[in-house]
Amino acid sequence: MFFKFLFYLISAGIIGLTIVTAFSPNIIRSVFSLLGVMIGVACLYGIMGSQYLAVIQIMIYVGGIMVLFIFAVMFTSKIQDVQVTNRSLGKVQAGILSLAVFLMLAFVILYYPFPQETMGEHQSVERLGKVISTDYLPFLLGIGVILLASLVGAITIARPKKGED
Amino acid sequence: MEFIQEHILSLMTFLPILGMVIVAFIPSRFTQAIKYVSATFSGLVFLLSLILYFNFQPDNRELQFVEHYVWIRAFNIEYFMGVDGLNVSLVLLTALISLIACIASFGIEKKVKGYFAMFLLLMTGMMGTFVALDLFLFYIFWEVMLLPMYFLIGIWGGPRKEYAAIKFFLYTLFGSVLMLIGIIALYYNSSPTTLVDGTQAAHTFNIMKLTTENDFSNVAPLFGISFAKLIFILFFIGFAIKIPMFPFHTWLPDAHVEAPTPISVILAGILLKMGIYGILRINYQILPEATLWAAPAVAVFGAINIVYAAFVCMAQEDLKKLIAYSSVSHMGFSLLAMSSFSEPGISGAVLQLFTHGVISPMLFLIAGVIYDRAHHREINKFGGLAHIMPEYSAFTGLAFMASLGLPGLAGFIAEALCFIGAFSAFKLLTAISAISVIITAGYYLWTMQRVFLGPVNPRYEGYKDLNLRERLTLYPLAIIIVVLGFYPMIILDKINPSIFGLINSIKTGF
Amino acid sequence: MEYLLLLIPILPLTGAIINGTIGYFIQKRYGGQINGIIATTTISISFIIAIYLFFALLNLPLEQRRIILNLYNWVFAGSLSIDFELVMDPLSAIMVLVVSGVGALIHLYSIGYMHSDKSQWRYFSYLNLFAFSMLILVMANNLILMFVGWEGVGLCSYLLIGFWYQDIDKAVAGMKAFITNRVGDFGFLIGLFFLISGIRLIEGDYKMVSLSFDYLKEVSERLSGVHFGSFALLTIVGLLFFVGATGKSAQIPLYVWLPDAMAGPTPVSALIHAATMVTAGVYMIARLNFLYVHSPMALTVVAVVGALTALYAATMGFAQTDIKKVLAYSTISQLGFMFAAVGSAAFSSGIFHLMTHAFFKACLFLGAGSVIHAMSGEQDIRKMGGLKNRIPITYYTFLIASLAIAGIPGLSGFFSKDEILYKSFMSASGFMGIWGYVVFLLLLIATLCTAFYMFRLVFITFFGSEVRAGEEVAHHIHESPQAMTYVLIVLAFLSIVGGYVGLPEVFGVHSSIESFLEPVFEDSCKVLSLPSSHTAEWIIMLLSIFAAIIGIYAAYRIYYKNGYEGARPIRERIAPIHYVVENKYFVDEIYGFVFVDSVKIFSYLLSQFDKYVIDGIVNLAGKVTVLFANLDGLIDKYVVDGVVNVVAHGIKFIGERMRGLQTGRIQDYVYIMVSGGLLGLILIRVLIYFMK
Amino acid sequence: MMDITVREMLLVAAFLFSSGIFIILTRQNAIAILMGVELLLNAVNINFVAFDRFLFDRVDGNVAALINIMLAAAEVAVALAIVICIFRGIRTAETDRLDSLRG
Repeated sequence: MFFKFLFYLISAGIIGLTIVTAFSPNIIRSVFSLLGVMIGVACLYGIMGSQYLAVIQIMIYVGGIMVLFIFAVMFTSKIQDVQVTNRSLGKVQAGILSLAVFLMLAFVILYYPFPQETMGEHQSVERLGKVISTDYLPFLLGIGVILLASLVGAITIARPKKGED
Repeated sequence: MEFIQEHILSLMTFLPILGMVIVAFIPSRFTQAIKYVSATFSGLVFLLSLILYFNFQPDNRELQFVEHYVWIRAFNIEYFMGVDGLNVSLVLLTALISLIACIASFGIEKKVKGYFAMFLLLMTGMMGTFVALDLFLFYIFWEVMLLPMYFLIGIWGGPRKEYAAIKFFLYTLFGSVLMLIGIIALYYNSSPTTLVDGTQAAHTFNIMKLTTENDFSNVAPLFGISFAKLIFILFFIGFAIKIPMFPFHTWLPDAHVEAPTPISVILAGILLKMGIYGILRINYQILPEATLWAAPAVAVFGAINIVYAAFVCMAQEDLKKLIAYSSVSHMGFSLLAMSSFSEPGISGAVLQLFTHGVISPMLFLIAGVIYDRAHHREINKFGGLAHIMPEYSAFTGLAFMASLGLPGLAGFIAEALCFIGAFSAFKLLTAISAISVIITAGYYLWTMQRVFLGPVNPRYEGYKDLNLRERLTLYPLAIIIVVLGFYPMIILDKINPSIFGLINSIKTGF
Repeated sequence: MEYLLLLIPILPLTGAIINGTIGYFIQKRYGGQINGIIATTTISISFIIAIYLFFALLNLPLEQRRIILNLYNWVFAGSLSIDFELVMDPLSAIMVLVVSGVGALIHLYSIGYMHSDKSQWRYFSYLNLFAFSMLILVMANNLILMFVGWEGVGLCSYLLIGFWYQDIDKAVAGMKAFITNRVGDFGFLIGLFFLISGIRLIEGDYKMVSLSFDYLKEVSERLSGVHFGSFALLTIVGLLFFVGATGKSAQIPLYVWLPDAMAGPTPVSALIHAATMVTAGVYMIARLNFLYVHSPMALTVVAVVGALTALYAATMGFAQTDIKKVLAYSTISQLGFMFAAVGSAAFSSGIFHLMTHAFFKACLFLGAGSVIHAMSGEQDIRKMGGLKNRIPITYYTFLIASLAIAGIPGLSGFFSKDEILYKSFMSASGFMGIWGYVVFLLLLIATLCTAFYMFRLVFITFFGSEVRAGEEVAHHIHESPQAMTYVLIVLAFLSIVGGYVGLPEVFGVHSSIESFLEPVFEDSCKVLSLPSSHTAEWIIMLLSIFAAIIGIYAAYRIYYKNGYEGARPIRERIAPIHYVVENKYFVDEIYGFVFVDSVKIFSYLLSQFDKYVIDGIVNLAGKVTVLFANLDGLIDKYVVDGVVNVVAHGIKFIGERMRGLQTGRIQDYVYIMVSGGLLGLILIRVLIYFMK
Repeated sequence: MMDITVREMLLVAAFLFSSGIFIILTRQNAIAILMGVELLLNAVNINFVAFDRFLFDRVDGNVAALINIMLAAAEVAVALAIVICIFRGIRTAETDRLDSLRG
């Protein structure tokens, strides 16, 4: 029951923060509420027993990606006119469309005949580790390479250029 | 050293690729570094080719320096390289002309990095084409060569470069497609054999296996034409475009006129040789009976090439176009001679590949020298250059004389052997072709007179004579031309035994 | 000792290389004299070596008089194996002596003649290169190597005729010489191919074949039985080789280049276009005597063409006014004599005349050069006259040489020419039949003409009271420097004594040159032996002396007093003929039209054909593909109109509307993507629903 | 803990997903749009983990989520670099100004 309560609490937080992210005219505020959303999602992982993922979520999203976002915002906006840098347009039709998406998804979720819930044993880090280092090893390595390449690429793109190539 | 000995062909083929990678990593503003790295790699390849050439045992008719591994097992494709008398001289020629062209390329100023990267890739393609003995490998190198050539003409070329590049590309691609069909048809009609590691294979791309273990004269006819003849025609058109043979020759003048000088050098010195080499290697070896069937027609085309192109030369106004057509004419000698199946003929044809491969690059370099200074090549607008640039004129004279077959210079022996060989089989055709002896002298001397002799044209006064780069490219070629004229056995020694074997296999091998 | 053989051609080559590479700097630093001295030294040493070898040869027994140097295997392909092989036998020994001896003299003369030229280094380099090629030509022991020299001298001739290339006419003359020679070479090459395929026929495919002269001599007997169609192989080969010879030695029909070749410096005319290179054809036929004797028909053609040329060229000498052109036609005429000799199977007589001709014609040309030098470059004989006392050494040497060429007894030309007349007359009762008499008559008339035009030249140039050129020129007339006059004296001396090596048999002595050459021609003479008759020889000798005297006397009557103007009455009487002869029978114009222009027009047409038809087809193929695609579109549009049309318009309409969708705004794309996905999902759901 | 159902979890994810779409559709700032993309990715990750946890006794979904997170990191890095690059060029990160591809 505690978990259920906790889940509802977190979900409410996530939903609230998401709404703030979506509607806040201040981009800094948007970024920070997104940060909250990410932490909330990490908590959801924890509730679901994937502690490892929860930690990763915190480390990469909260520690890495969101910081990047904040930096990017700082780079691209003068801090005085932060307010106007996050205009949003066409809220009505966008709202209709995303609502339709949500309803569609909700319809599927609610009416799809899921199989009997088999609450498995604890999702141990050990099990995850074994799978990663055996069956999914190539994927992991591939991801590593992609990550490296994209970081190098990002640096190359963002670096100021002197003269012509 | 042992490693080099054992893998010399792979090294020669793939060293330029390594060079290309290194060039790719040099920042493009260090143009000098790029040039020197490319020259170093060309030089290395040339050195290896010298080692290869002088370690080649002419008495041994077997393939030498063989590298043979299974490459793609699913399709029985092998990585099979080797040299025999047919291609050993061409490998040397390729390395030599590449080095010369590389030095000549030092004058390139536009997009140096891209140019040299393409150039080195082209080298790999050319070298691979000459040493590959697996049809599939051969085809891959053939196509690898095509792409850099397209860019080299299309980016660094003259005013109508796009037209010339596309014409070259489409023409050659058309030929390659026919060739690909031929290759696949041969593959599916080849008999079961074993790969080099001993595993069984239902079909093979191995040229040697196709030669010795297969007889395509019994394969069921296609569309009412004998299978072997049909395949012969497919391959022949593919190669004829490369030679180029009348009436498929019109890409050559355009490509030459628009290409930058070093690329013309490569084009005339090496690429044209691939057509003849391909015919000798594939058509002659794999399809001997169809070859005998087609020989008279090939000879007729050869004679047309010789005489027709010689006459067309006479009317050219553009120096490079003239040299391009003279290449067409001279490749006709090989074509005519090799259809005679006589030993002097085929030896002469292969020797002609080498000598023309030395002379025509020299001619193109010469055209490049004057183009660099005057920025045009209109023969009629020059005059009296001999007074302004004596050294240059001397080299031009030497190259012209070599090209018109003056005895004592490289061209003569090859042409004489071609004619002697051809005459034994086609008397009238050879006699007609020999008219080119007169016409060739006519157009070269007429050009000489219009460009170099006569009163000095004041417009060209003050032109500098050859500079160091031009000397570096022209001197070695001139020396080779003279040495070959008096001692052609350097080449003939290496090719003769294989030619003997080839003719024997055609006359008795089916 | 064999290796001395190699030195003979190599030395001039070294000189050529030195002068060709660093000669420019030598001339700039030390003056052009040094270039000349280098060149002269090299060829002189060759000459000394040649003399040494000549005596070495004399010391050998008659049958072994051959020194052979086999350097290396030059070409080897299939069963064809050609060596780089030099030979010194009596025939080449004479040729080598003439070439290097006269060559050395003319090199020496050139030092004086060219002393003010700016590019002497080039001149001497070419001259040495010529000597090298000529020596290779005469010393080669096989046909292919001989062809190397053959073409090499052609190249040098081209270079030297066009030596003053800034004058476009001279450059064109060089080109004309080379291309005319190439026409001959075309015949020569075809002959060579016929010869090789003939050898293949008798030897089979696998016997090693070299084209050395010994080998050819060996197989010539068997070759005489080979026929292609209705022609004997050796007749075909002989005639085709003769085509080559007419090119090189300026015979009908390929003589046209030689008069133009006088554009070169005068020593070059003397060396190349009189003494040595042009005799290569005669040498070639003499060298291949063993092939020719098996084909009387080919020999007859050679003799008749030679005799015709001798007369024809002599008549053209009547009307020339350029001193060098007169001598050029004289050369052609004398070469005709030589061909008539070898054609009558009198090979040693041909070689004998070749040698004496080399002496007196070189002397004449160099004398002419001295005259031109004295006249400050003037070559027109109408402007000369009275030079006798102004340049006495030149005059006397010129006179001696003229007497020699006219055939005055006691001088070299008399003996050699008389020998030819006699042999051709005798051949009529040998293998030639009636053609022998024709040849003899033509030659006799030519002898008369020779005497006439030579003395016409002498009288116009040297006699008379005053020089007809301007004051300036007349004032400048002076005898040439010593380097030149000494050479003239030596050559004049040789013109006198040169004939005594070949005294006719009727004098009771044995001709030494004939016996020296015997090892070479012996076997051939056995095949075609000529009868001999001492009475006939006496009569012919008298006839030829008579002809010479008539010629000289006629020239004296017409030209002695008034020079060129003396001939005016005759000229006016035969004006049309004179007009034709003066213009060289319009042969140049006819050739120019028939061969040169037609080739140019033909090649222009072919190139247009190439450009528009062949390339046009290619481009057309490309265009047709595009056109076909368009046509396809049109057919679609109009044939399947109606509904399809509506659809097409609908698509066009939609396309235009859809174009607006590409707004460049990310959001619009996302809108479309999301709603599209949504619609798709709903559609699938509905479909599934219905399918259930 | 047993009383949380998979549907509830998925509904939260669905909400995150549609909010992400909403953000992408409405925001003009490129950085904000990227934030929307992050939301989409997170929603998907929740789904993966939830399926693993509630329906199948496996960890493959976890792995997928892990890989997703890493990819997101790479993607954000490159995307933000592009944004900064564009910003340097035309002094804005507003996407409605970036319409040079308009047809």
